[in-house]
Amino acid sequence: MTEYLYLIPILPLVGFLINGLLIGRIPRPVITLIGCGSVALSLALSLSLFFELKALPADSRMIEQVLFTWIVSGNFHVSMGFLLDPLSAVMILVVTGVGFLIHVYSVGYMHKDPGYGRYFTYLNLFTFSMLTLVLADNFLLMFVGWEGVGLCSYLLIGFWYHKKSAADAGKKAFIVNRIGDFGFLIGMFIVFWQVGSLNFVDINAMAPAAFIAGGSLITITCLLLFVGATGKSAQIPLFVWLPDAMEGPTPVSALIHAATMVTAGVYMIVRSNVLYMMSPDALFVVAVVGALTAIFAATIGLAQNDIKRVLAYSTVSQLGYMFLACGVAAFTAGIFHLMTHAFFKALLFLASGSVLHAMSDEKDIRKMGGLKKYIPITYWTFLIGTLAITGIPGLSGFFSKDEILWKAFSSDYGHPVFWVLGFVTAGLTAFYMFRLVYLTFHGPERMDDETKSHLHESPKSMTVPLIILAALAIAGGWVGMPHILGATNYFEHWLEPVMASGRNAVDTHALMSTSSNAGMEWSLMVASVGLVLISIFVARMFYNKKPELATAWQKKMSGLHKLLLNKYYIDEIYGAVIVRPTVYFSLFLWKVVDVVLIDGLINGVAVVYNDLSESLRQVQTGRVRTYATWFAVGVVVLIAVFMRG
Amino acid sequence: MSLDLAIFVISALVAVFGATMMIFQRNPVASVLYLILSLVGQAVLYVQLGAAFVGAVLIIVYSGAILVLFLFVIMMLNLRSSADLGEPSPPVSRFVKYFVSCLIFLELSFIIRESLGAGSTTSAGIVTMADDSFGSVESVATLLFTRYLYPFELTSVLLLSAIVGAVIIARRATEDELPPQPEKAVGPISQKTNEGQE
Amino acid sequence: MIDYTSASIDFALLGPEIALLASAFLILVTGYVKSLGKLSPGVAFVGLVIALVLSLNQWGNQSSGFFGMVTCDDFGSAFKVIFTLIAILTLLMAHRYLSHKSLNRPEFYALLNISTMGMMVMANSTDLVVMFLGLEIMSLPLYVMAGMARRSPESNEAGIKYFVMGAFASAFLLMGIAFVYGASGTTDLRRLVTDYHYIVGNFKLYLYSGVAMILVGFGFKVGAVPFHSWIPDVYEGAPTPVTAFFSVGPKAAGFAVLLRLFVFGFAYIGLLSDVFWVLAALTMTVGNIMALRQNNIKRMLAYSSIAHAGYILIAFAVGGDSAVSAAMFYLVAYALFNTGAFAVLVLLETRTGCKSDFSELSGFSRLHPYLSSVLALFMFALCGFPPTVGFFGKFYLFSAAIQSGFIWLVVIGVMNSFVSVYYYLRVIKVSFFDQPQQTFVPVTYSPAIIVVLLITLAGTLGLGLFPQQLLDISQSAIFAFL
Amino acid sequence: MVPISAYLIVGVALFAIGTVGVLISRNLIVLLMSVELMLNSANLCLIAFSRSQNIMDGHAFVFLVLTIAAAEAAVGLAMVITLYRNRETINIDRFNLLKW
Repeated sequence: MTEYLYLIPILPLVGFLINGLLIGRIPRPVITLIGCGSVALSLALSLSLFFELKALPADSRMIEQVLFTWIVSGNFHVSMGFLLDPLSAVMILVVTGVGFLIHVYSVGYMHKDPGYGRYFTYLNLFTFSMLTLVLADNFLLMFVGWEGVGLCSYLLIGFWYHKKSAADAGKKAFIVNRIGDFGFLIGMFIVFWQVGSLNFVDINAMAPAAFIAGGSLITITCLLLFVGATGKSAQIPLFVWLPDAMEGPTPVSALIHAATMVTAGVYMIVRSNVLYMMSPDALFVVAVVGALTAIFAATIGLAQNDIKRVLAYSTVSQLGYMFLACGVAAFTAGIFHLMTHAFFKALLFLASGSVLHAMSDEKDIRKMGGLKKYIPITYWTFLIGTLAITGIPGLSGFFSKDEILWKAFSSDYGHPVFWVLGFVTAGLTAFYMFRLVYLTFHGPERMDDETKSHLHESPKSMTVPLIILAALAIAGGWVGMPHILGATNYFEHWLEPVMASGRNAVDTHALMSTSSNAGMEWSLMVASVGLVLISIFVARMFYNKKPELATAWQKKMSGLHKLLLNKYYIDEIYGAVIVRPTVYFSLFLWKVVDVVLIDGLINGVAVVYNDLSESLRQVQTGRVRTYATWFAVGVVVLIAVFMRG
Repeated sequence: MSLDLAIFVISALVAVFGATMMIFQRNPVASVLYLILSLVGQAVLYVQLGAAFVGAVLIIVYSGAILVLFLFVIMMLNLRSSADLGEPSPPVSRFVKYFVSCLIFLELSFIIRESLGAGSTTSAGIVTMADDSFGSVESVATLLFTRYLYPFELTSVLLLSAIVGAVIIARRATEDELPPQPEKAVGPISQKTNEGQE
Repeated sequence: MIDYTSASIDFALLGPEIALLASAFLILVTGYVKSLGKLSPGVAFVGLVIALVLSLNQWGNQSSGFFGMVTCDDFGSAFKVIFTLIAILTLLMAHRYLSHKSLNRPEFYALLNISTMGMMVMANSTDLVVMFLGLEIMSLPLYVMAGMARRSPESNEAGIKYFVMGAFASAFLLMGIAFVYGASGTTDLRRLVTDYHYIVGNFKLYLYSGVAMILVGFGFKVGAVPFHSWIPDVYEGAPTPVTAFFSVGPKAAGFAVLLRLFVFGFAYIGLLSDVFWVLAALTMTVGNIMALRQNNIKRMLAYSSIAHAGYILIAFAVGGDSAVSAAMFYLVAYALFNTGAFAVLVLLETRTGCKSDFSELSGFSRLHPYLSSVLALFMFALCGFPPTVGFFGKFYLFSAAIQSGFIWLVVIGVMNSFVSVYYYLRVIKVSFFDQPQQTFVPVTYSPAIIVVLLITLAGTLGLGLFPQQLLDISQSAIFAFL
Repeated sequence: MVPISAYLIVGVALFAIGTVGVLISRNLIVLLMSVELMLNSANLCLIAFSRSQNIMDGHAFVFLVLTIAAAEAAVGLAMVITLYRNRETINIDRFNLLKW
């Protein structure tokens, strides 16, 4: 079977070509068949290859398939080849698996859209690019996929181009990603310059000799690559495009802007873990940026009222976790969280899509409420997703998040401060997610009657993927249970061959020696679960119970229920002291830091360029004599330079 | 002051004077005449430098043919002095233009001064009397038809394209393109392309 | 070793030039006969094809003739092939456009061939005199072609601007050649290289200032800042197929000469690397920044051509074999996708009243999904997106520069290529995403332009996926040099 | 005995005057003549250099340059004629439709 590896990305490409070339000429069922079928075949192939890989002995689990030599010139050699190893195997399963479910979901979600064919064309192109990205055996091919997914993201954000906000959001995503790509490209050039190859296997083998571990060049290289990752994976300061990207269709948000594409940065860093292991400084920067992004985005998420924006900030925050994991050299934990996050975040987005479907595209959660009884399947799946993301023990999110927190605390590269940041983020996450649940599904029904009369559960093509994803969100984490629970961490063993080379590169001894402190691990785990539960409780107080308390208080003004009143005062005080400031702080971060500072900075760059362009244009007066004068000035300068030389 | 020097000074002054007057005339006819004057001065310098033949060609071809062409065009278009020359550029921009040109002159003359006396063969850069064949018709012709044969042939191509180009640009409009009607232009390819040669 | 000063009058060396000249003559003679006038494009095409075949035939032939005035080598032959291909593509797209605008005169085709011949003369010479003559033979027809639409004030203006600036630049070039001649007593590049100890020892300043002015003269042709200002105006005003020709043909010829002069010839002048460093950085930055705020696609592409010239100039700063072959690769790549983009513009402009403003593209994709996708692809190639050949061109160029340690130049280059994405993408945005202001008049295809589109499309994508062949060729063209 | 450099200085001076002419003259015909003057000054330098090197190649080159100048003049004047027909002016500053 392994000789068919190349078919995994090629199949969606074929789907893209057929749908793209015959756009507008084939009926919808055929589009659906081609669009979903190609991804389904990829998924089947990925699964069989995965099992084949699993059957191999652990240290020979690497299949490299070189299709043809792309460029050879002198010592410069790049092949068009795919690399299947434990890491890319996980990635292709996530991409094709979640991708397939979202394709199916889209059939129901987009069924009324006039751009149905175009949508599936883009989606298949995206799947192709993403698979190329993760299967590439060298940086150059990876960059091809990297640019491809960026392009598809741009096309799909602006899918409803008649909306100005959608077109603007697409543009913003594009510009921000350019900044990231800039870093990636330069970093790639430096790697090539020093190592003489772009092939991952070669780099892993030769980088320790080519770079001085801990030297400034390797740090610069890693940081440049990290700039690329921050752009694609929406980290500080390049995260501003992701919340705006929610202008695209919801399945797109689920697939591209939550489950797969935005994790490409994490994947890239894990892929080049050898390089990062050689630069502790770069790792530290990655960890700091990751931790800060996690808490920063979670804080902003507290005060958002658009259901998709809450989920978007939550995505940014969760990606921060993954980078935190990478930064403390717990690459396995990062990939593990990447996988579980793909399940539950895709689930959450698709469920929110189902909500929007029911709510006639109303996104404001203040105008929802009480949806539980109208769309029960959506509610239950959404709840499962929420429980998973908050890290309720037993669900997938718990295992991955817990591992990251523990590594942040205990790893050689970790620090208790990282743990505290992650810990607080976990609490904030639980709070805003349950706020979302309560405001959307519980409490009074705040929508208008028109919308209310249209409330309905989504069709089967949408609910079935939801149910499957819910199952994955529950069980997906069981492959990576921590040692202290007495289980075997299959996931860690699976990825071990990929990480071994990185550790060998720096010759560290005791990265895995963390299990020695089981008591500490237990207590940290209990603490974080406790915080999550408290946060959920607080959210319940404020977004579910409080309104009832308030009405009760209004009815019984007479003073008989002073106790109740007093309790209410306690709530009030609690709110005034803790919740209100937090919300205001959140609004401050969002309105000032995000929108004004970072956004403004990026827009400012654009404005500066535009103004520069405008003023430079004035030089071009249209008069030949002016041109001749510039010309003569150039001559004078040039002769002067040559005279000196 | 030797005779050589006197001739040099006078003809150099004539050349520079003619050139300067040429660019400041408002009447193009006067400009042409001043340029001819300058060329005559230059031709004398050519002869002094031993390029008698090329100097003669300069007068005959350049003044005799090319500048007459200029005159011819000026007359044909009936350009009076300063018909529509608008307002002069602002002083600052004029200053910049003079300044830049001066810089070019200063740079190049500095280079010439610095290189004075360098080299070996005809050292000190002094014009010495060369053998008689230097600059004669015969030796120029020998060069042109041996080493410079290929470039010489190439000039014929250049002249050909100049003729074709001048004709295609300056010819009067043919009947099919006279009225600038865009609608008409959409028609089939068939065109009377060959009419209307003046 | 070649016998540098071979006196042999070997016309086989001039095969392609003679073929082009003969076809031009034939056009000029038959063009005035009414019934034969229509054949002119065909005659020109046949001439070009013969020239292409003969140029290909010259591959591997390394010899010199005409008293050392003609040097046949693989470097020159490779460029000759590039020129003929560009001319063929131009010819194919010109016919339709010229007919539409009532400009379809036989002389155009004759001038096109003569101009191409001038480029060949430039590429195949190691003598400054011949290079200068080749430049003039190339340029005079170009001036005329730019101003050919005599009814259009813009075209007139483009012609005169190009002419004035071109003649001005020629004067500097000539002065430069005079100074180099004064330093060395020769105009033969090979002798300039072999005698350089003597020349630099005695007449260093003459040589250097001469080289500076020669750089000005050819820098003008390739549009290096600050000698670029004619480009936008001329490109915008000239008839579109002519602009397509301008943006690649003379540029390639200018680069051929510049490569010969400054990478092979005067490479011993250590200063050159720094000068080209600044020129490259300046050229790409100015070109890109000024392109940002254009409203006319032709004008935008004009500034973009300045920017691309800047990328190629990186190779001059870097020097060395890999940089030069990267520059040649880039030139071919650029010729392909730039010509393709202009072919789409030609199609658009053969609708009445279209001037290639950005706003005219709105609604394009809805009426012509394929054609607009093709245009989008060319824009991606111009941005340097993988997997188009534009990406490889840049990648190859930048990696050659990095390997020689020119990191900052590459940083500037990469930054610039990301800025450029903004304005290229605008074409895509307008044609795909914008609401049409008025109804989009449909485009009518012509077979010749479809051929052009197919060739450029195949090249842009095919060479992007399989660049090896072209890379090998561009490398052997360098290794075979003298 | 006049040193060669004196001739060269004259040549360079004429070149600079030609440059001034291109930069400041608004009359297109004078502008063209200024370009011609520049070419001619380069010719003077070529002749002078020929003398100093005692090699006659420069003479042949000047010969070719004269042809080039003639060709350029022909095309340039043809353009002047067309421009004058269409715009009825030869003021170079009026031709600024294309800008920015």
